[in-house]
Amino acid sequence: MSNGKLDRRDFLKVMGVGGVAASVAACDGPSYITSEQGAEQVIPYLSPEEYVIPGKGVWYASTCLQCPAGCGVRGRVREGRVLKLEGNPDTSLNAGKLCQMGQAGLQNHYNPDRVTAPMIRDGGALKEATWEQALALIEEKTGPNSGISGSRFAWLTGPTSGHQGVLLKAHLEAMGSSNHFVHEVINTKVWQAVSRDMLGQSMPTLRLDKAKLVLSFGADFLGTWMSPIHFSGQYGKFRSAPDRGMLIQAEPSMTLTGANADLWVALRPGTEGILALGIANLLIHKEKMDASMLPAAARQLIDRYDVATTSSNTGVSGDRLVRIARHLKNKSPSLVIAGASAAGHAEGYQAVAAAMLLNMVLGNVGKTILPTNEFPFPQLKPIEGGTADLGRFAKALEAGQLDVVFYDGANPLFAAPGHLKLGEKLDAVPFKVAFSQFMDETTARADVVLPVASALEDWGTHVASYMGDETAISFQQPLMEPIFPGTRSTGDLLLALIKMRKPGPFDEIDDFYGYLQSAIGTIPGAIKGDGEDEINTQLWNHILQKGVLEVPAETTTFETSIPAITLSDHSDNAGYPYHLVPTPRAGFYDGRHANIPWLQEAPDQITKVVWNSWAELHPSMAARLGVEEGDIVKITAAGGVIEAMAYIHKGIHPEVVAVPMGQGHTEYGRYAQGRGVNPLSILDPGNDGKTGEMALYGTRIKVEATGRAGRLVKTGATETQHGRKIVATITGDQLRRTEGS
Amino acid sequence: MSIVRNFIQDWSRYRKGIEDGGFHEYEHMWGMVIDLDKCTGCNACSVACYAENNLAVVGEDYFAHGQAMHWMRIERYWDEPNLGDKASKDTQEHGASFMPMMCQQCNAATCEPVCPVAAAYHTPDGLNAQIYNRCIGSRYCANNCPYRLRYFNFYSYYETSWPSPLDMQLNPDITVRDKGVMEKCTFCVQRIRTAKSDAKMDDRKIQDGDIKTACQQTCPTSAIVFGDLMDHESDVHLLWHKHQTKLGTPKQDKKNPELRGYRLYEQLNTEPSVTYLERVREV
Amino acid sequence: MNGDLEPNRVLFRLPRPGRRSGVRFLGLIMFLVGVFITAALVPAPSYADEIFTSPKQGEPSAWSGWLEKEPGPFPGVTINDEPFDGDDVEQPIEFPHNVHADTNKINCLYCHTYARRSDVAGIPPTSKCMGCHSVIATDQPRIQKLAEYWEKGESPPWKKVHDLPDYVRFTHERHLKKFLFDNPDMGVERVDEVCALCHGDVKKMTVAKKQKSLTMGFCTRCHEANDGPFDCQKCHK
Amino acid sequence: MAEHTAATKDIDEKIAWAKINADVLRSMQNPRKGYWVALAFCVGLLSIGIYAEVHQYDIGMGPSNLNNPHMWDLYISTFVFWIGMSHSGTLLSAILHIFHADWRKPIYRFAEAMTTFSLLTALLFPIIHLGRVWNMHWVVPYLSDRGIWPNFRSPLVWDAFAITTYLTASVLFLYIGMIPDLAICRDNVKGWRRKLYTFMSVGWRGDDRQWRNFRKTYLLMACFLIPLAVSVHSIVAADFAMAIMPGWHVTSFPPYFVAGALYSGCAGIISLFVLLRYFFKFEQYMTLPILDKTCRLTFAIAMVWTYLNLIEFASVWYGHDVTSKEVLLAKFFGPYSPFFLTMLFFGMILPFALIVPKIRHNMPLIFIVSILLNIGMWLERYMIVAPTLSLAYHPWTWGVMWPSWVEWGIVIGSIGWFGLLFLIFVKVFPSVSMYEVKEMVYHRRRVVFDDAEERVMKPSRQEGS
Repeated sequence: MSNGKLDRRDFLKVMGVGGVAASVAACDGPSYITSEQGAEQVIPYLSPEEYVIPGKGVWYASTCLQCPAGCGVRGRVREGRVLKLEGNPDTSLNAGKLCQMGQAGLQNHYNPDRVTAPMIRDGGALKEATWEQALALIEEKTGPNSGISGSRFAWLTGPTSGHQGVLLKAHLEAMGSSNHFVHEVINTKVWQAVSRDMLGQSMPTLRLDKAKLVLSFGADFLGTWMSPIHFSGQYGKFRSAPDRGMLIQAEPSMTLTGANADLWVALRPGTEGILALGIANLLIHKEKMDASMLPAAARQLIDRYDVATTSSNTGVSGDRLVRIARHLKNKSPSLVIAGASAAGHAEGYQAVAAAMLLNMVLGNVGKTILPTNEFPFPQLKPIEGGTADLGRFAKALEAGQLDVVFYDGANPLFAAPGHLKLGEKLDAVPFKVAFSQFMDETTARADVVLPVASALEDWGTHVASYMGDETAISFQQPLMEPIFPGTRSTGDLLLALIKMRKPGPFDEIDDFYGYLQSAIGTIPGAIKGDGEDEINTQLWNHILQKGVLEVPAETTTFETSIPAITLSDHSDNAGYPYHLVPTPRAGFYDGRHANIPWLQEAPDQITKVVWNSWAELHPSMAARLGVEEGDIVKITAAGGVIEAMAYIHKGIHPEVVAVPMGQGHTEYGRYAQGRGVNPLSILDPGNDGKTGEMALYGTRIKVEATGRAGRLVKTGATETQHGRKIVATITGDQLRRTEGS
Repeated sequence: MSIVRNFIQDWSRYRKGIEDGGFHEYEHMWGMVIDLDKCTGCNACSVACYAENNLAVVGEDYFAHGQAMHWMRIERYWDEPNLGDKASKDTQEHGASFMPMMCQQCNAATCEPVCPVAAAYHTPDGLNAQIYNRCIGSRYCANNCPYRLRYFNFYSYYETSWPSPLDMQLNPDITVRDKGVMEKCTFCVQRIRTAKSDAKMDDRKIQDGDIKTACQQTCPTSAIVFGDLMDHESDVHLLWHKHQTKLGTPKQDKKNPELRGYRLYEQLNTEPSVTYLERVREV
Repeated sequence: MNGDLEPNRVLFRLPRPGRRSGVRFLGLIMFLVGVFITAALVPAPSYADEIFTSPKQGEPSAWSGWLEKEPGPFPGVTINDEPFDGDDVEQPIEFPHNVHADTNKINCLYCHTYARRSDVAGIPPTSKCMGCHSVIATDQPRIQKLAEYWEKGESPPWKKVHDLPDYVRFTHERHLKKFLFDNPDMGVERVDEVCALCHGDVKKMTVAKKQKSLTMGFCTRCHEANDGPFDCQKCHK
Repeated sequence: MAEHTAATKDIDEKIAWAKINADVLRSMQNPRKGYWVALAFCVGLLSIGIYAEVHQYDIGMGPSNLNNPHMWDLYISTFVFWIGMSHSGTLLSAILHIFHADWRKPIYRFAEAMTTFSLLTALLFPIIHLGRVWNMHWVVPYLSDRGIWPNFRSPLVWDAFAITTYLTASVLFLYIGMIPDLAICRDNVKGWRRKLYTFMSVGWRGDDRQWRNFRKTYLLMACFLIPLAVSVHSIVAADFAMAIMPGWHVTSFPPYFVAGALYSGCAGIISLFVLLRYFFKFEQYMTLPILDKTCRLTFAIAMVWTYLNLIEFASVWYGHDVTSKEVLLAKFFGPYSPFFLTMLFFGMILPFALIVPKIRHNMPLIFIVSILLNIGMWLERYMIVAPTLSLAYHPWTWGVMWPSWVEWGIVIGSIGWFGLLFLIFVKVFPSVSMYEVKEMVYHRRRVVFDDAEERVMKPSRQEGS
């Protein structure tokens, strides 16, 4: 990297104050001995920077890459080290707030298990190599002389956006390939498809703060769904007096959002659509709401689901349905959303569409669901990930279509269900290159490992897939010098790969930083550059300062249409009578953060378990099995068996066993390896008929007690308050009396 | 004689303080309000606290022994005593009850008088200070804390918690505690100290919002409000005022008993500086 | 690892005995019994009552008799207080403070420029040294050594002489503000007198050497005399 | 001498003084094999404790299994137990001395030694339980460069004062009471012992002035020691009573602790009585009537303790404090109930065995009973410390903890330490007070003589008085 050229980076040079403090004698007599002379080193700057004062923290803006939501962060930098991350108050997406995963971005960056040097598979094992060797090998396999045809090359990445996305596409183009598989387990693809079909745009703006009631079908918008911190901010306003909103959550197993619901409805997995239609039925027939905008087919469909049918399918009592309908009628505007547990079934699309239909019946579209502005730069738009691509990828592998696979930001070997047999299929691919920070399951089986810089050491631009009110590009800038000199920026590597393959427009550009600077210069906007300079310095400085650039965007309108919805009734499966719910949790997310000690030690929000996996059971199920908390249960699906310790609570449907995603790594460093189980490994095959997304919540299982007990490590000795006034709760009526309008 | 004189002086000051709300002698009175209705129990504050305060990650075994170091812990209860017993219900009727618990910075703290070496003492800012290098580890303070919010370094956690390069993240504004030292939430005293120092350098007073605790800063729903209770314009003072919790009285003389403010275990007369606002549930 | 980062792995600790030194324990217990017995026989000091009431301004306190309040810019403290003979510290370059501060009358704050803006006074950046020494005294061996470092693009690894324990926070900026900038008797040109209160007479030294004990007693005596804060948490982090 | 071992036989008033000297001095000479075995056993126990403590010193408090609700456990309860043990000596030598109960005379010396050594043992525990032992001297007020002091409001600081004062006083008391005996020893031994006794007997010649001063000093010390003994355990009780925790914040704790202390001390005396009587063949001096009296005294104290215990239950039960009630119920029915009920049985029911003469006169049985009483008293202390910490105000942190090998090791080591000190004592110092036994015998003789005199020459006696 051409360090000398980039003055901007000099501030990152370290000013070392301190060293290792030696220990002090046991009895502190005359206290001269409590400090040493000449034991520590002080290494001054070579050249000073005006804005860097040793001993004072400086805040730099960047973007959080811990999950795809794309929140803005600021890092406190002192003596060349980033010490703390906070939300960037200049963004509208997260407005200065951050979740636990964002806070733990530091330990992603400073992780002791990072890959520090390139590795090449040599005789079955990965051995450290130099960058020259690694790049030479890649050139040999994918360069212009390798003779590889584009169709036999593929990228498997996580969701990406901005200029990295541009470079990725450029590389694919240089390779002559169109095989870009984007994998993301926790996604909103189905919601987007439904929105596109019913509203005319895939990411409508949701306004929880404007709603008086939110009915959520398994959308964990406070934890993992879409843009949790953005929605948490809205939730804070939603919960503010005088017009405090009400939250109803219907889902098979309690999520963080469910744990905050005023009314929590346990329902049989896969019946979310029926519940939505049943409520629509009640609204139309009992609450006499106007449904004239619905086409006849939709009316007929709704009419099918009277209280009895809905109740028998979903397992929700009729009283409760009536109550929900009455609340929906009384509290307007409301907002109905549907998340992972609704979408993760073979009829996931239909279920989400039914929820959207309910929005239309309630007249929420245009009130709490608003059109999103059109992002003006199509090339920078986010490349969304989903699980459908994993299926496509597996098919392509099975057909033997791929000779070379590059991975970046995806760990398919961990996240893929066992039935895909992805491991064996990938082993058959002759050449696999992993761009990776960590030795995860996929990286460990690659042929070449390229260690990349962490999110806090790299440049980049990001466009959030859910942007809310503000159309903006978020910027990522390094907060410190790379900790490990052996790592390189992904952008730099992509540029090198493109140049390696084919001469073209990127030949003039030295590195990703230069590319980014020149690319930003072309952005038209409110902030104009000096005009003469090649680089728009003023804009650039603004961006570095704020971390986010608002871009002008066109307003749009909805084009509503109602597709045909077909839902089948709930059916029993005698062999596998129960349902498996692989719950995503804010924390490990899909398992990518299991190597972060802070997050391993942070108790799960619902069960308060740390450092392990567990299986959530309903007390009735536990009684049936004869297990108590901590006993190990065996969960058998058609695709495999997992064993986990039981945690028993009533926030789960009696026919459901919930096992959190995230643990069960076989690689991935000292903190993650060999802990817990991975529920994704035993998923049943099955896809959403419309979008092809995997039916994550559609697995049928049977459960047995093993007779063994484990040690369920959790915080909290009790589940109840023992009559003490610890968390005092009052009713909404009382709130309206005291703080109401 | 000076013992008698001091005693009389202190006693009269104390009595007067009680009548005037208990804190007129202080420079600042840092206080907090946590709106339990907004708290989602997401744990962001807890991890932010780990990052800010050099909290050790103890690992599964020590955690199982109850030796964890979470200054900010989110408690989760399933029952809701005020709303009647839901035990008969088949599944959970409402969500869970989350309770962010950190040192309540009591103004009549039970931990302070029992410390043999005065490592736990009350600062002129109204904080319960814990001076780590003075602590001899008698653990009396933790025994006498009704909230159980003091954490003890049972091991030299730093030897295992931050394998290189994780140790580069350690905040130099706070000591990394060694074995045998009691520690607890400090209301991010290093931030208070820096902000006060900066304000004094500029010869100005501290403004509301100059200091944000790590938990407050990260709280996604803004459920935590922190500030100076003596600054009558501050958000935290306005909230205390609005919900009629007052320092210096064991029993709150609320005009309207339905107002949401309460302090945990008020009946013990510890006078915490943290007011919780009751959670609301539509039933 | 990046070489620049190496010395930066600060691990702050409290005083503790070395590991595996527990065999001394029995002796310690015996010592303690002695101490306890002695302590029980020795009456408590008469000013024990002053412990928890920090004295009002102007009111005599337990410490008043100990201090000779002297007229002048710094009541109660002088440069000659608390003599302490520090160790000789071997620096990469034997920097002559006397030549700079005494002979050439360079103001302390010219080089230690962060002192008035930050907690730490800082060592001047190497570029600042080279600012003068690219032309001045380039024939001297020490300067040539400096130039060598500069050529290599490195800074000399200076050794810290005045080190406080890691649980102590000392801020240079506030002390300079109090004793220098807010002190009508003082001007910036006399900053060396302020520095000397804690750092000794650096003007007379070549390589800096510890001349003051910098113990807690050293701090508290000055705080007492100058109405500095007595809140433990102000200085202990 | 067979006639003297008869069950009801009191001390033989005809015994020659030289024989008393000889018997006691014999007990200090030529340790037999059994002594060395016992010594090795105690050293073994002590080394377990030292090993555990060194381990804990190196690693931190973690290996002791202490955790967040249980910041204190065995260390503090054993501390209170040993402090309790120390009260026996004061009771026997000081209180009974003032009340002129002459039966104390043959047994008070070892009881005082027990006081001193159990204090020395107790003193270890507050130190061992500190997280940073190497800073323990900060609890003591001393002039330091920093100008800071301990927190005089803390009961732990009071503890430091109280225990050190009590230790000093009881060491002095033990030593002063021993001076005439040391002089006897000095006159009968050679070698290093002679040097030692010469030094320690501070020129005792047994002349009139010395005896007069000695008696005054001894009485003064006794008077001084009694309030100290009461205060030291009241202050230990304050460690708990000053806290706000349910089950600790009990007004009746100081008298309750003092009663418990006297109780366990007396039980300890019975145990040592039996041991010394058996091993040193002190049957002539430690006679059964003395044991009877000791047992009756123990029983009386046990009843006081029982009464205070019941008062505590009643005041919790009829009070309004829900948390205290929870703790009490948890003691009865919770995870601690086996310990608690055992403690109630040993502490309240078992002392009734002491009033049965058959049990009293069966040496092995009374020894077992006294050991069980002390186990009960140890459990009592444990039941004060642990359940409260398990169940305090905040349910989220409730939890029961079982001590680890480190804690047990140190507790066992403390027994070894006490035993070691005591074993050394009995071979270096006379464990039966020779001069006081002589005094006692003299007085008994006087009584016999006087009775005879009364019968024969009544007028002259009247004249004499």
